[in-house]
Order: sequence, then structure tokens, then C-alpha cells
Amino acid sequence: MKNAADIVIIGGGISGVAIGYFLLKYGAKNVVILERDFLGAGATGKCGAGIRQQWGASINCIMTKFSCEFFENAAEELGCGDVDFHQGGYMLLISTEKELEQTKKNIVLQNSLGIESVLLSPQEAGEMVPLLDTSKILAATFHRKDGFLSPFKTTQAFAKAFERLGGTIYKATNVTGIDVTNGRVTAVKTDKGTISTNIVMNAAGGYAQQIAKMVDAKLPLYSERHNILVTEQLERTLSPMLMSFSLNLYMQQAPSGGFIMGRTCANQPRDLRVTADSNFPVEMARTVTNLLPKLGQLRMLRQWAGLYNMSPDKSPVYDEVPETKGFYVAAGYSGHGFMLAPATGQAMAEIILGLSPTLPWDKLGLSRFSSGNLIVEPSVV
Amino acid sequence: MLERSGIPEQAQIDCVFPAEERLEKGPVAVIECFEKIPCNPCAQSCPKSAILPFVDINDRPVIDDELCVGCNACIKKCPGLAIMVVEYSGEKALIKLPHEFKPLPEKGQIVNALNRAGEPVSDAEVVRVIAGKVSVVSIAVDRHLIKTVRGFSFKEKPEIPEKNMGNLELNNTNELDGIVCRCNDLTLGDIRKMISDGYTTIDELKQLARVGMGPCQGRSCIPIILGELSRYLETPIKDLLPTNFRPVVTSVKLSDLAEHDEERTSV
Amino acid sequence: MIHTDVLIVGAGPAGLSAAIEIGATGANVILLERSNVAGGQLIKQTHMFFGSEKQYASYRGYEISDILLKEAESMPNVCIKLQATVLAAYDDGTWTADIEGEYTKIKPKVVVVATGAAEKSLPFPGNDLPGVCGAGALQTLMNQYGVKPAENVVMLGAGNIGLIVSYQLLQANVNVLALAEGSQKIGGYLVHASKLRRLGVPIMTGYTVKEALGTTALEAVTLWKIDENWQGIAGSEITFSVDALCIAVGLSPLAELLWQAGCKMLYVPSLGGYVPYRDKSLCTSIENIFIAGDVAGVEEASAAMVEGRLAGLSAIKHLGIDLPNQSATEADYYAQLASLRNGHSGEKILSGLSKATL
Amino acid sequence: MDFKRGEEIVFTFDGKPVSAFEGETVAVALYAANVRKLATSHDKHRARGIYCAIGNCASCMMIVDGTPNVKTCVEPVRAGMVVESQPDKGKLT
Repeated sequence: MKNAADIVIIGGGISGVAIGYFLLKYGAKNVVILERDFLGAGATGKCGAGIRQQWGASINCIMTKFSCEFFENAAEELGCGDVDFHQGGYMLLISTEKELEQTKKNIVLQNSLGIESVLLSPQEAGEMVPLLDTSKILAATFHRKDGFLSPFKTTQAFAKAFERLGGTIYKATNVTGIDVTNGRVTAVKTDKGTISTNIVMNAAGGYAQQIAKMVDAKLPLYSERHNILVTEQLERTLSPMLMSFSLNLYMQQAPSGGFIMGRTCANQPRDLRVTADSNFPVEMARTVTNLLPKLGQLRMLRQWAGLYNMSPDKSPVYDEVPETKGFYVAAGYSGHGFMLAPATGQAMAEIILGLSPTLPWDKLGLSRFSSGNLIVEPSVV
Repeated sequence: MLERSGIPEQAQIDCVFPAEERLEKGPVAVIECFEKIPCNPCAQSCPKSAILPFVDINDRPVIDDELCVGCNACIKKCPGLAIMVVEYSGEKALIKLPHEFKPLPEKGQIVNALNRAGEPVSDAEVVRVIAGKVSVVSIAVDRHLIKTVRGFSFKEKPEIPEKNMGNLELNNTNELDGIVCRCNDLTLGDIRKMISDGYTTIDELKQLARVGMGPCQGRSCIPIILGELSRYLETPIKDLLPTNFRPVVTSVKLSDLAEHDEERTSV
Repeated sequence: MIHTDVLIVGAGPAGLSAAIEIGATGANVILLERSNVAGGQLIKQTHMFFGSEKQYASYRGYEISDILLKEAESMPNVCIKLQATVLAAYDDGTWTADIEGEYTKIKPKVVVVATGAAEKSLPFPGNDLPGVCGAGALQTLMNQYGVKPAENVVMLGAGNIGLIVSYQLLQANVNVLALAEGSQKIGGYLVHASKLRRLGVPIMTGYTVKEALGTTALEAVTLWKIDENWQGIAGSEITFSVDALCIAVGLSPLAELLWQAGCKMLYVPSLGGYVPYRDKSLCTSIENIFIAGDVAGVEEASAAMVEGRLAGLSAIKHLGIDLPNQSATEADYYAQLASLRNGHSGEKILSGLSKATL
Repeated sequence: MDFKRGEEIVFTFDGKPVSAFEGETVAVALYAANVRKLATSHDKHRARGIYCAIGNCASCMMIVDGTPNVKTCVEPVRAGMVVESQPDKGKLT
């Protein structure tokens, strides 16, 4: 194991490998990624890996547009295999007047940013997705460039590109502590050895707060368990990804043919537990069969859970912590970390290397929580 | 030897056979049980307690052939059908054998007498048939075969296709080394390649190739993959990172889930 | 949500015995069995049983299952449900099941998991052809449904299952052309092996399957000799024309529910695979979850029955019910298990148990 | 061994009538009618048949009365059932 590095990234999920790639792309040298289990073992390997540009806050629209364009030619840029980007579009289902009002505003914002989302009548939505019971919705929005990717292949593509540019990845390596001398990071201690460094990138996802404690930094974030299930595999019958905030669900038919679906359940534990929730299958089944009755024939095969790293305004945090020099954090994605990964990589590379920001990353700093100008993001499941 | 072929050695047989004089005096049980296994029904079944009581259930049975009258009680009780009753009767040897096959032979029928390897050694005449859950068939053979004959078979044997069919050209669609993951059609070669490419945990293989994620939930493939990983990493399986087994054991319909009756309080 | 004192998963020899032990105290028991008939492996075992009279020795498997089932059914507080698959165990103590198509949630005070074991599979060319199946499958066809499984069979594996199923195939007048065993020695009881040899079935130790041949179904199988590290020796091939190849290369515990519930697990080869850690009284690392039978370690049905009784007794103690001569009964069960495991076949089990016992 | 067989019923397999006994499962009835190939694997389209016979594996999946992916080795036979072999991953009806 190396005993020194310019930058040590903690966390081998999609954010960690993306940040690593962008750092080396913009000229950083001697970058190391430390992963406790294997790449994508955390929330990355547990999520539906969707990507949508249909948001209420412009910064989120801009960042996901950036990410979408990156994913569209990731195979060439990373040069390490396909990322299975299935661009079947996202269909957001609207079932309340209040939500319809907010959605109309969102569409104006999105169109102004070059995102060609459209409003659909229930009948139009029904033609695109025959499985839908259109009586349950008032309207829908659709953006054909949205879709989902393979979380595993995308993570592997970033990781291989990172290694090809000279980066080093240590799997099965657990971070046990971070040395700080007069307010500056000096080394990262692991169960396999110690690496001296002046820059530590906290990309530990749901464990961001645990890692931050190692430098006595307090993050206004909490990690919450979110359950998800997959059904048996069938022939492809559903192309777009479906989502509804008011009806509280998201669903896709994965390349394997299984339908992946999830929702936000009440009072979920915040103790980093990723066990299965005993009420989730029934709640999920009721939600889905209410909206898509034919899916009642589908058999649930498996249920699992991952951590959402929640921020107060449900928008990400990209910043250096005030308490300790050289300790950077990228977290608080509140359930859409995967789709933001290219933007996260770009942001952290520019912040760490002091490059001029291509997007207003400062709006996503920690200071916003004390100054009060939060980026309230209404559209999150 | 017995452990390899299943056929006891002559020496082992000799030491469970009573002396020649005893065989002349009348029927006596012979128990060909040469292994210490947890089993004692023979001792319990003997009305004459000629089979000495077991100290430990794994003891091997010992017969006091003065007490034994060859009444067949133990033949029917031995789970391993290891007991037969034998006696000399003039020029012949009478052998009573346990039989659990249909159809039963008839009295007077001529059958093949078989040795312990199932090979015919001579003809034999069926002298008596006692039908039951375990039937007892006694056959008569030449007396010098008393230690050789251990079974019988009917004269007309079902024709069994001869063994070596090298010339079977079947358009064989076999993958080179067999299917490991039946749900996703992954062969042993596929698995070994992925492991040598650096994916050295079950969960990585699951994510990469969906192995263990099909309807069988990894029951047939994961044990094999553990073996492969253990060999490749030279690490005992108990030290490998285990995978997770998630709900549900067998798939359940979403409609059954949706129709769940929360209030029901009895099965 | 259904609240009950005890949930027992699996109505095989272990599950039924646990139900009888607990049922006698009057505690409420729900016994769920996924198959449409109770008895687990027992109903397929047409041979007479080993062990001592306490474990119904000399009875036939399906007779024992009838005895146990009748006794369990005679207790009003024991509710037995067939075609009831236990689906999941959640960390909040909820267990879910699909009982005849009805999704059910149960919150038991105590659970006895007696889910048994399933056949191991073997990778070799053609191993997925129809006609290549587990020994249990042939037994199910023969002994449960009375269907003649095949005309000509080759059996793989000389453990007790391979030997016994071969004998049962002969009884169903199927030709067992050969029994191949990869290791140099017969694994099962030698009396079973002698039975087969007397009936003309060759036992080929040191041989294993090279390839199964056929297009839409099995037509032939090629065996070959193997050296000490199980590599085939070219030129030693023998091909048999068969319509069934029966795999009996060992069982491994069906421990998924214990994984889900969060029990500490350990891989123990001599017990068949991953098994839960447990204490002497068969309690797992989770205090209200007990195990019995092959899920605790692959053994004979006789041991499964005694473990069922022992786990039942431990569950009763956990419920706070104390019976008059409880410690005497418990000592008897420990003694029975010790004697069953005293032979040379027991050494393997005892060494495995020593690793898995807390 | 004597078997108390249920009364005889008929169901169809790929259009052809197959007789079975009440209490049998679909896969067992087909096996008795000498049908060995029950399913085809999705990826390499290899023939599959009874393997575990107790619902542990996925080698006997067929379409039963329109529902795909039914484990026929644990699916009880019913008179008039329509059983079809499943060429693909199955479709919603």
C-alpha cells in the first residue's frame, strides 16, 4: 500500500470513482480511492440508477443536464465499456392540483434551460404507458432524454478510466482514522496501513457523517433507510421510468426484465441499518397496483434497502468543511446521488484544484444552511 | 475391500459365520454388519435375546448361536437387510433371505442363486416364501455354497443395454464445462473468467452477471461459486465475504401482497 | 398481524417433533409447511429407519411421518398449514408467509426453523439436460406420486442418499446401471452398499461424471476415473445409455430465513455448508430463534427428530413455561443425540458441531 | 407401496390433452406422460426439465392459464388447465 498520496478519496461508490476520474482528468496526480468492501457495495449498487432532468430547482436541472450529456457519451470518454444508458424517458405522474401547479412552473423553468420536458394529458400518458390507470392521474410530464443506467457498469467504467489515468484503488480497506495537525489534514489511517496526505475527499455516501466525525466536522445531514424491490423477469413492456411525488413511487423495468420499484416509507431508521422493512412489500404493492392494476400478476422476487444521505433542502453539498483544512465533502444527494455523479466529479475536481467553476458550486456549499438561502427542491421521492 | 466395493472380504464373512457343527444342528442367523453405525433394532427384535444387548447403540451385533433358533424375527427388523438365516439340510444348504421386491417368487420355482457381487453361481430352488412388509424367501443350494450365496434373481433377466457405447454421436449442444447458474445460463467457464478478471466476491459477480439473482435465489449456483472463489483466492470458504439472502424465499404476487388483510389475527 | 407463542417452519421430522414437544404444554403453535403434504423427507423414505426404538427404528420413513403427523394433529393448540411457504424474517420480529395464496404477517414469541436441506448441484457438461435431476426429485416422482422415474439410471454419489435411492429405484424396477462415487471410499452405510452389490449394481468408487449427452433430453452419460485431485483421466471413459442421471452428491442446509433474520452464520463443510451458530440447546445467536434438523447440520432423520424435541424443549423454556422433569427430559435428548453420533459417521458431525456451537 | 390416486382429470399441454390424477402436480403429470422438456432457458435456449421437484429451482417454469413463470413442479393439477411451454421471459396478459 502507498504511504503517501496527493489526494485520498474515501468511498468507492459512483461519487468516489467519478470524483477520482475528474481529478485526474484535470491534472491531479497521485490520487488514491479507499473502498471498505468493493466498488458499488453501498447505495450505488442498491439504487435504481435513474437520471432525470425534471426538477424544481434550476441548479438541479443544470447539474442533471450536465450529467445526462456526460452519460450519453460516457462509453467514448471513459473508454471502458458501455454503461447501458437506457434513454426511455421519465414520466412524472401528477395526481393533485397543487402538484399540477408546481409542475407547470417546473416545465417553464426546464424548457428555459433547454430541457424539452412536455406536459401530457392522462389520455396521452395512457397511450405511452398502456399499463396506466389514467383515471388515477390529472396529468403527466415526460422528458425523452431521461432514463436509467447500469449502476455496476457505470461505476466500473469510471473506476477503470481512473486506473488508466494512473489512479490507485484499494478494495476491502477500512478507514479507521484521519490525522489532523493544527487544523490541517495530514494522513488517513486504515486497517491496511497509513497514507499521508493533505487532501481527503469524503465521498462515503451514507457514512459521510461518520467519516466527517474523524476530523471533528459536523455535517447537517442524516442517513435514512429506503426500501426497494424487484419482481420476476418478463419481456419488456415498460420503456419510460415512472415516478410520482404525490403517489409516492418510482418504477422502471430493468434490462433484465424485472420491474424495480421503491417509495418513501414513514419513520425509517437512521442508524445506517439497511435491513428489509416488513411493511414495505404491502405498501409498495398497494401503491403500484392502484396505479397499474395489471402489474398485480407480477411476482415480487426480492426486497432490499440502501441509504439516502439526506440534506435539509434535499440538494447536494459540495464544499470544504470549515473546521479542517483539506477535508472536502460531497454528500447530501437525498436519493439522487447516482444521476448527479458526473456533476459531483466536475464540482469536486474544480473545488479541490481551485479551477474556475463551470457551474455555481458555491450555492451548494455548507454556508447556505447558516445563511438560510436554501435550494428548496420540491420534486423528490 | 468393503469400503471401496461394498463387498465384504472372505475373512470378514468367516468371522460372522458360526462353526460347521452349528450349521448342521439347525437354522442360525448370520449378520453381515461390519460397521459401527447407530442402530440396534436387531438386538431388540430377538425373542430369544440371542443377539447380545448393545452397550452402545453403535456396537456391532454379536450372536450367541447356542440361543439362536433361526426364527427370522431379526431378518425383518434389520434396516440394512444384513441378516440371513442359514442351515445345512442333507446335501443342501437352506438360506432364508429378506426380500423387498415384487413380484414374489413361488414355492418350487427355480431361480439363480447370486453371490455378494450379484453374479449367478448356481441354480436354486425356492422352498418357502413368507410374504410381509419384509418378505422372507428361503432357497436351497448345494451345501458347499452356504458361504457364497447371498441373494437370488429370476431366470429371465431384463436386457440391459451393453455398457460401452462409444459410437453415440449425438449432436451434443453442451457447453464446455457445464451450467453453474441455471437461471442466467452461466457456465463454469464464464464464472472462472469473471473471477480471474478481478471480481472476487459473490456480490460483485451478482451485480456483474446477475448470478444468484434469478428465481432460484442462488440455491444451486452460489455453493459452486464459493468453491471456485475459495480455490482462486486460496482462502477457506468460511473466511470469504458471504452474500446476503434477502426476502422473499419464493416469489409472491403483488396482488396477494396488495390484498393483505391487516386485521386478520388467526391463521 | 397474527400473534402466536410459537411459529415452526417446516413439517419434516424435526418440525413435527418440535410441534409435538411444544404442543403438549398447551402453548399456541403455528406449523407451516410449503409442500402439499407433511413429513418432509420422511414421506419419500420407503426404507426402514436406523437409530433406536426411541427414534422409530425399523419403521419405514412414511410410516414415521404418519405417526408424528397424527400426534401433532391431535393437539388442538397446534395449527398445521400445508402449501404455506414462509417467505421472510424481518429484523423487527415479523415473519411473513404465503398461506394458500394469502399473504400473512405473523409475530411469534419464539420460532423453530426446521427447513431441512436441499441437494447440491454439480457443474459438468450437459448438467442442465432434462433427465439430469436430484435424487430427491426421483424419490418424489416414485414414492410420492408413484410415477416410474426412468428405465435406465446412473446414480452419482455413494452417500446414504445415493445408496438408498438406488435401492428404491430397483424396487420400482428401474435398471440402475452403475453408481459412481468420486472419492475412493463409500460415504454411506456399508450395509446399504452391500444390498446394492448383491442386486448386481456396480459401485464405481474413484469415478465421476465426465459428460451428460443428449439434445432435448438426456440420452447417455459418460463416466471416467479421476485422480486424487479429482481430475479426469483421459481414456478411462465408460458411456451408459440412460434416460436419467441422478445427482446425490450431498445436501446443504436451507438456511435463508436465518440469514434474513440476522443470525450469525458459519460455513462448515462437514455439516453441509452455511449453518447458524447455536448453543447446546439449539438456540441461534438471536435469542428467540431455534433450529432443528438438517438446517442445523445435515444428518439423518433420526437425529432430526431428537433435535426437534430438544429445540421444542428450549423454546418452552424461553416462553417461561417450566415442566416438571424438564432437565431429565433434556438430558435424555442429549444422550440420544450423543449415541446417534457416536459411530464413525458421527465423528464428522461432531467435529462440525464443535465449530458451530457457541 | 400403494398410492391412493385422485380421480382422473384432463388438462391440455401445448394444445394436446394430457390425463392426470387429482393431487398430482403439472410437472409430474407431464413426466408420467413422458414429456421431459418443460422449459427453455432464456439466454442460450437450452432444454430444461424437472431438476429439484420441490420448488427450489426454476427449471420447470411454464405458462399456466395465461400466467407465465409458474413453477409447475409444485402447481397442483386442475381439470381443464391450459399449460403452455414458455418461449421467452413471459408477458403480462
